[in-house]
Amino acid sequence: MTPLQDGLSFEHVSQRVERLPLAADRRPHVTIRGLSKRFDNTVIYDKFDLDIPRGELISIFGPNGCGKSTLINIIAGLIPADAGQVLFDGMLLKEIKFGYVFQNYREALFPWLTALDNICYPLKMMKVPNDERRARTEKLVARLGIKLNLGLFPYQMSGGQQQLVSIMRALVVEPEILFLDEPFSALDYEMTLFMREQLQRLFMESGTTMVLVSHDLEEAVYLADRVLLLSRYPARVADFTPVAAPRPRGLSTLSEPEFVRTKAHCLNVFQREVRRS
Amino acid sequence: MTPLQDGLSFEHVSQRVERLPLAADRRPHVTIRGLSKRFDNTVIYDKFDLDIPRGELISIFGPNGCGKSTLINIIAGLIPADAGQVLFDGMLLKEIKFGYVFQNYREALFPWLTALDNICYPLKMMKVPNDERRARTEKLVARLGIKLNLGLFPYQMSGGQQQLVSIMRALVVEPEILFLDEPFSALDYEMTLFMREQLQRLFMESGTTMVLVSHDLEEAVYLADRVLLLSRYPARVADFTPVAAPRPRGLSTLSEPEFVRTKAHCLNVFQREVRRS
Amino acid sequence: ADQVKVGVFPVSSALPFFVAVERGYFAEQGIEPVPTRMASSTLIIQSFLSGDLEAAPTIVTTEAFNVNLITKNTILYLSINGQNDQNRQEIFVVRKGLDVSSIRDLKGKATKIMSASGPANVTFAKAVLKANGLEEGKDYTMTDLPVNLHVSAMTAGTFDAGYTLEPAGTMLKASGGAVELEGGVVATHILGRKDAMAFAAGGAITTKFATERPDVARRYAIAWRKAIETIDRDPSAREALKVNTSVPPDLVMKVGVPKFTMADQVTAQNIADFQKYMDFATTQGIVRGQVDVTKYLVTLDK
Amino acid sequence: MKLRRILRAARPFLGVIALLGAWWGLAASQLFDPVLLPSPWKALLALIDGFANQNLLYDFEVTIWRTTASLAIGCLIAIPLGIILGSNEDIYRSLEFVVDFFRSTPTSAMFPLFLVLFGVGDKTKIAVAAFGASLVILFNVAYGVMNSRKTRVLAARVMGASKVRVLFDVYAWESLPQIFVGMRNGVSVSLVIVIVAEMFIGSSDGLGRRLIDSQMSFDMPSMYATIFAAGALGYSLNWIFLSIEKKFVHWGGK
Amino acid sequence: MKLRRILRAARPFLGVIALLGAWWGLAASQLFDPVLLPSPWKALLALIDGFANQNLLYDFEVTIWRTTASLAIGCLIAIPLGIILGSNEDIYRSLEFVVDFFRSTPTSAMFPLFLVLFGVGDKTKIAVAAFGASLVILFNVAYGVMNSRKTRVLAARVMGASKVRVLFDVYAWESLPQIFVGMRNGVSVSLVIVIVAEMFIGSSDGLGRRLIDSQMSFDMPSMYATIFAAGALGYSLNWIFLSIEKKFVHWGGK
Ligand SMILES: Nc1ncnc2c1ncn2[C@@H]1O[C@H](COP(=O)(O)OP(=O)(O)OP(=O)(O)O)[C@@H](O)[C@H]1O
Ligand SMILES: Nc1ncnc2c1ncn2[C@@H]1O[C@H](COP(=O)(O)OP(=O)(O)OP(=O)(O)O)[C@@H](O)[C@H]1O
Ligand SMILES: [Mg+2]
Ligand SMILES: [Mg+2]
Repeated sequence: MTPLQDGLSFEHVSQRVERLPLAADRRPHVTIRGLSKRFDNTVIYDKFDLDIPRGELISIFGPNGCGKSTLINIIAGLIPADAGQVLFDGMLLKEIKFGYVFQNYREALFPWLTALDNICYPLKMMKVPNDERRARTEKLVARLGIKLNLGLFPYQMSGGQQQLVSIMRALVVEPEILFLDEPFSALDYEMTLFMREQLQRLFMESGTTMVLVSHDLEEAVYLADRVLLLSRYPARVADFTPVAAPRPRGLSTLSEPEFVRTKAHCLNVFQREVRRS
Repeated sequence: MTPLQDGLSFEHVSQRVERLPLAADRRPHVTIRGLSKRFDNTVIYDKFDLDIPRGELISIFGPNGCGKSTLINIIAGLIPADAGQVLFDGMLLKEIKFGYVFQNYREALFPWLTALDNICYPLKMMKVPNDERRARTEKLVARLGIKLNLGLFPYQMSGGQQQLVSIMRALVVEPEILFLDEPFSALDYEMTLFMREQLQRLFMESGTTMVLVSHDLEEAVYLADRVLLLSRYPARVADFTPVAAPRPRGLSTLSEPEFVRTKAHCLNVFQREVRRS
Repeated sequence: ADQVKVGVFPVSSALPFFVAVERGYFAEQGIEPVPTRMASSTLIIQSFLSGDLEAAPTIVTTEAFNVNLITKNTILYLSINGQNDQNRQEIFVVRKGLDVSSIRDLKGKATKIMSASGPANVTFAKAVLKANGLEEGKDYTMTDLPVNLHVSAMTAGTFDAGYTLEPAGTMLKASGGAVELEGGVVATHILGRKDAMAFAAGGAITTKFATERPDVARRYAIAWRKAIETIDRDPSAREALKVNTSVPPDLVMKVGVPKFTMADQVTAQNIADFQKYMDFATTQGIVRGQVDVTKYLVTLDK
Repeated sequence: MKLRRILRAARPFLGVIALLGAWWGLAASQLFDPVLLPSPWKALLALIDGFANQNLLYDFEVTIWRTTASLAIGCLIAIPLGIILGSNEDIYRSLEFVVDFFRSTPTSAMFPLFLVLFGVGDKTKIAVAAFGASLVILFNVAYGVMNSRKTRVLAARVMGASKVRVLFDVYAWESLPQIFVGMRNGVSVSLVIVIVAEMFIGSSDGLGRRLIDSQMSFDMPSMYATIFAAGALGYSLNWIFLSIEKKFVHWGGK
Repeated sequence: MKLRRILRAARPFLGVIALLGAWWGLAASQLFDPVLLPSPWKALLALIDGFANQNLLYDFEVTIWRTTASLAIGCLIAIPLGIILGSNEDIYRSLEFVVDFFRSTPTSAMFPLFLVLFGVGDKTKIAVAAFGASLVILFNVAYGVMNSRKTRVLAARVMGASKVRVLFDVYAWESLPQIFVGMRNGVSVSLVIVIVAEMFIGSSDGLGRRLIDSQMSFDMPSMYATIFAAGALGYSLNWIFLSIEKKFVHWGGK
């Protein structure tokens, strides 16, 4: 009944742990150690370790039901782990500003608020004054150049429009860590491409640590500094491939041999993992 | 409060109307004439006409919020139109077996039934005896070769798994008209490709009339006999392009010049339409 | 045996019924009473009208006459219960420590007064106070309260004085929750004589019962008479109150019981008192019409 | 189209007509002594007479005032408490006994206690009705909160809402339909208790007083007239809440 | 961990303890005459004595029987009717007046009518309690149905479910949490009405009879003992429904 509460019993301790060797010389922003999680009799994670480097964009790619959403929910402290620790480089869980686009964006919007108020809501939580809230939201809308009637309530919007609102709500706070759980799944062709670019721009400008779950391999690789490939549950890190292509990436990146090779490698690993079980 | 009831006031009349000239010499399965629909002050459809030919797979491609979901909801009699007629080639609306994968698949599943019972439900509505229900469901599962614990309740499943269950529920009845509203949006890479093939196979075997909404242009063109391109609302038919490629289509189809040309054409029309407003 | 459906409001004025049952007078007459406990005589009258009940040990006269004015199935009294200072039912009590010796003294000292509930009780309480020079609104405010709450309310000191009914009055005295001021106040102050009798209730049957099953009704009346005679003769008859009512066992001998009088034994004075009582009720609007009290007094067993 | 709209507007009256029709039918069937069940016309006459000659309007006002006061107190206490209770299972389980206990105890049995606590007069009646109303409201609000959708709570948490903010920003809204159920239950309960209190713990005014008086003097037309007035009052109060709800809870079921 | 589990299991008793503590505190404070508010121990003694010597158990059983019977009747009538009402706005609006009307009318005012209809004896008490319970259940069920999620209804319709099937296959399930709210309300209401009827219509057994007798004879410990017994009975009945609900409505809030 109160998962939140129980969630707090799980240790999000504010202490440093030894770092795994990382390609880039950055301190990990999120460190996961010995994470175990089961639902009923299904073991989703068993002594799972992971480092998410600060200021990088990690794509998570894995089969349905392997535990991607579960993982970011645990990191964000929304569901309790059975064992293990999630550490935030000296910060407490509750000190961190998260942005989160839920896979299940429809249910995560507040139907009693208009789209605009939904977007403003996280700012309100940060005690930003009302005027500034509006101003920042309008700035974001203007920057994204999205034509959307923000006076509508979520249930008056199409699926894609709701997802857009959900993305905007996550971006407006300029979070420290941004989780995007299949954020573009309901967007139309143009909008998907456009939002990809926007996300990349935002990432480059702000250096926010981002975790993106996507089932679109091209998208996952295109946006990522590293692609985390997960196996079927119990989830293991099948591979954690760096993507070398320089930013800003563009249409041409997609056809660079290095990029194509990385994509092929990921697909290989993924297919091997999926077919194994 | 009772949209269903009101829905019935809208005329789903069982009479023939003059056919528009169609490329293939088939009688239209669904005929839409003079459809108008507005929400508050937003006109979504204004005197909209469309023929959906029998036994064809129509892909609908259009920007977010243009009215794709609204259109199939109106055809299926789920929401009332303000004006206009939807005709089913001499059949009454309620005589028709629909299959429908809702865009919002999470909410459309029954959380009080297990995945298996959810899939069996439409069979129950057709008064199929219990044994046969199980048998048919198991046959479907076997044919799709999906590894899924069907004893779980929907809320115990990941997004993709729920969507799979939703697709299976629509397929199990062998419907006359199958609506698929972004049916693969939450499926993983492999599963998407796999389900595309399954859908194509099913289409070829059964000749069911299908209406697919997809934001993946390649997918939309690959599966379609015709691609319906819609403009922003008020939605107009921007184009209704036939896709000539013979079936079964496969990986090689994707690189055939004719296919590539059709795709490029669709993209052109789409972008022109999107950018216009 | 013939069954008779009796509605029992379990208070001390229902004593003849309990006596007749316990001493076997009904059985002697071949009558098997089927008692239904009811919480007020109002509801018993309801059931008279709907035909579910045929007789009752105690029915409030003002209520009965109201109904008699509008129905054919009238309520007939086999006996009526006289109340006065000797045969107490209604009593004025005062809060402990209130220095008064008569109702007249309440003026200026008792502002919050309670009364037993129901239009009749409230009207009589007010009339008694008025007869003693107290005016409502100016000298006191009146609250009516079900009798079952009287002991609590007086003990808690919520009221300065109260017009209460037995057994609450005796219990208040016994528990020290209040001090008795004066009993039989209706006779004394409304009818004007200390030895007058206020006939506020009586043992009743319905006309339907009397006409449709005259023989059963006759034998019922015989047993009834025998019970009343026993009560007159034998004080221990009161023991019957112990299990049948909520009167605490140790108070059974102290509690006020009205004077039960069979219809053929009422005196001319009784009739005059009764008529005066009822006329007063009519002028106060409690009874909605003029009634001749003798019309509803019946003797079936002679 | 126009006919339909008229029919729509007429729906609430169908209920009134059905009720009066059933009443009239029962009365006309002569199954019951007409003294006990007078025809609706007689009651209507009594009602009109009550308004014209007997201060029924005043009694009406008094009862409305008491009901409103106790409902207001009940809401003020029960809504915040219900949200807190519903959002914290430990507190809920701990207090469940007390809530269910008092919900299942007849108010009339509690009169002596309330008399002791609040004395006689308006205060007791309002207190006892507020008590009864707050119990049902509390119960409903807590239930609504417990059954609210968890995704929205999680979303608020991840956006940095504190536990207290989540109470007001999510739980309160999520449970709003149920809060209205509670308030509509509460308004009926407090009306009922006020009338019962007026009937049984003395009062010189109010519909309950009128009810018991007419009951005891066998003025059945007047009794039914008063019951009808009380019921119509209850319907009106419910209707007010329903209208507010319709304006407020636009997202219900979506 | 173990301590936590013990604490968890102990939570319902915290409520009992708090209640008894408050009572004891009030009694010990001497604010009220100890005769009016006896200490819990005296009431406990009276309770034990009641069970041992005075057939309290029998009265208990009688009241439980009446409550259960009336609840069962109430559920049988109100749940199907509520689903139908909730799913059809026209019917709902038409009958709303009747439902709200009777919900807002004190049952004690209806006693005369029920006496006329059902005669004296158990039948009246059960009927009047069933009536009261079915009104709250009806109200809650209809509300639950009206606020159920429309997508699921649409899904069922498109799969070919007839209107009647949708009632049972979707609306009934969707409103199940609210049906349980209704039943828990209903069980308390029917218990209350049974006791009130035993008190005010009169009865030769049952907790209500015991209550009015102890009030009449000013046996306060016994009165509070009976109230406590009634409240505990109400809690237990509620608890049974809660347990059933927990088993049944596993998807609540998801
Ligand atoms: N409440 C629950 N009870 C039982 N099993 C659960 C529950 N929630 C999730 N699971 C299981 O946990 C696994 C991981 O779920 P999760 O939602 O993390 O998958 P995912 O990787 O996000 O998949 P998708 O790509 O489909 O979104 C699934 O196999 C699911 O069946
Ligand atoms: N209840 C409503 N009230 C007001 N407007 C609505 C309502 N429902 C839908 N709309 C509007 O209707 C338009 C069409 O919605 P629809 O869901 O059909 O879009 P869609 O083409 O399916 O979009 P998507 O690709 O995002 O799913 C949207 O612009 C939306 O804002
Ligand atoms: Mg997921
Ligand atoms: Mg859509």
